[in-house]
Amino acid sequence: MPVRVLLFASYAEALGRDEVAFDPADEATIADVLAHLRTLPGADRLPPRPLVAVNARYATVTDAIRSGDEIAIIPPVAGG
Amino acid sequence: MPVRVLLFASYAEALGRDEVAFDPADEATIADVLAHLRTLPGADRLPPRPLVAVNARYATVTDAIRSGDEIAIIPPVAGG
Amino acid sequence: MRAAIVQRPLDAAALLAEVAAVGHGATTCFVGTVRDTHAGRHVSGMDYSAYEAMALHELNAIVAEAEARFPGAQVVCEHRTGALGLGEASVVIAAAHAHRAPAFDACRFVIEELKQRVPIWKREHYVDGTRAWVDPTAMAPEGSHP
Amino acid sequence: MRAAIVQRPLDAAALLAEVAAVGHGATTCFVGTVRDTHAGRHVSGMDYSAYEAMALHELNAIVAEAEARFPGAQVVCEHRTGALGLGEASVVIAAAHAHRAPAFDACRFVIEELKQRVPIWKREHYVDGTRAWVDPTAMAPEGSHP
Repeated sequence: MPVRVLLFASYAEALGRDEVAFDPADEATIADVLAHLRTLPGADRLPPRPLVAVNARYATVTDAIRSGDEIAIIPPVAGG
Repeated sequence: MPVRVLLFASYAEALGRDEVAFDPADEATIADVLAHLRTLPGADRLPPRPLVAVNARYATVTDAIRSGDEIAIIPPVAGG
Repeated sequence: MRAAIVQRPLDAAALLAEVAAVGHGATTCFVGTVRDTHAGRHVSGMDYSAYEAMALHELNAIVAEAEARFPGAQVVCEHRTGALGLGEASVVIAAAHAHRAPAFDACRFVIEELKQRVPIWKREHYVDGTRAWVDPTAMAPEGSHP
Repeated sequence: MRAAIVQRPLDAAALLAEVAAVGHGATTCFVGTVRDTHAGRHVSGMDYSAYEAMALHELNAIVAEAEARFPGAQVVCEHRTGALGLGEASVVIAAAHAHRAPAFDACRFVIEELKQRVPIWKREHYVDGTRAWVDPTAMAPEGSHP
């Protein structure tokens, strides 16, 4: 079952969409999600190590992902 | 011509009035005003070195006073 | 910049609006209110009095110093005198700046200086019917704020 | 404590009132507003967007951390998203405490943390018709506030 990969702000603009589906292999990590994103048009505008989140919590690229997870690639935050 | 000596808050309460007239000698200073105040009933409740002001500006006890000046004896401030 | 000693209720929103400007990205405010306890005693209200001409002079000087110390800051302060009930505001300060650090620092500067040098006094009324002048110089630091 | 991501105009006075209590002698607030210049460019407006579920979680966590770090503090924060015009408030924080130092520090803590970790983004619209996402990590520190 695929995970949802959410894109926001400048990253959504770069890839021309705000959501990507990804069907992870067993024992996949966020690094695998990023590797997949980098195959898409516009991904050259993503930084080498973007902030990432799993299920609305900050995570690290080595974190495992599970079926049904909501992964988010987080551009530099600019609230306030 | 006398100077006005203003008393406030706890000092006014101590001396039972909020204003005292004082007729200064030539070359009088604020120290002379304080010496006069200490002859009045209740003056034992004034501290040894109260804050003082001349014409609504902080001053020091060695400052000279002039006819018509408004002298103030300033209790510990507690604004805010 | 503007400072005032007033006898009416204070309006924090009005002071925030007064310093607002499209060049300001950050506005801070401080509201000091009458608290129900002080130094372990139950307070029922507070009388504020001032040497008004001098208090106004000192307050204006402090606001001007804040704007000089934090260039670009716009600061306004009103202090109320008279009889105040619990929770009523005795002082409101609003400070605006392009950036947040000087907006906070200017606001803080004003309240700290105000407490040091503006000739305003307060007499606490206690629930037990007694009352006393507040003397910050006689109190433990912990109990002397705000 | 309370945090919210909202799509309506913010009301600083309402947040000040929300944290008011007779045990609080000091209330502070911070209002962040859309500024007319940024990094030397003339700004005409700003679009704020958020990863809303996560932003709400982080904002609530920050407010809870502020109250834990400054025991006795009561803190509330609202951040607005959507299209904002010049001078409109994007964020309001109100913090109250018995004493003024923790009231200021709690308010400051929230805005500093918010800018570090709450997933909210803004796109500036310039007077010349162009627009750009704001990236605080790419700017000189001077231009990155507030």
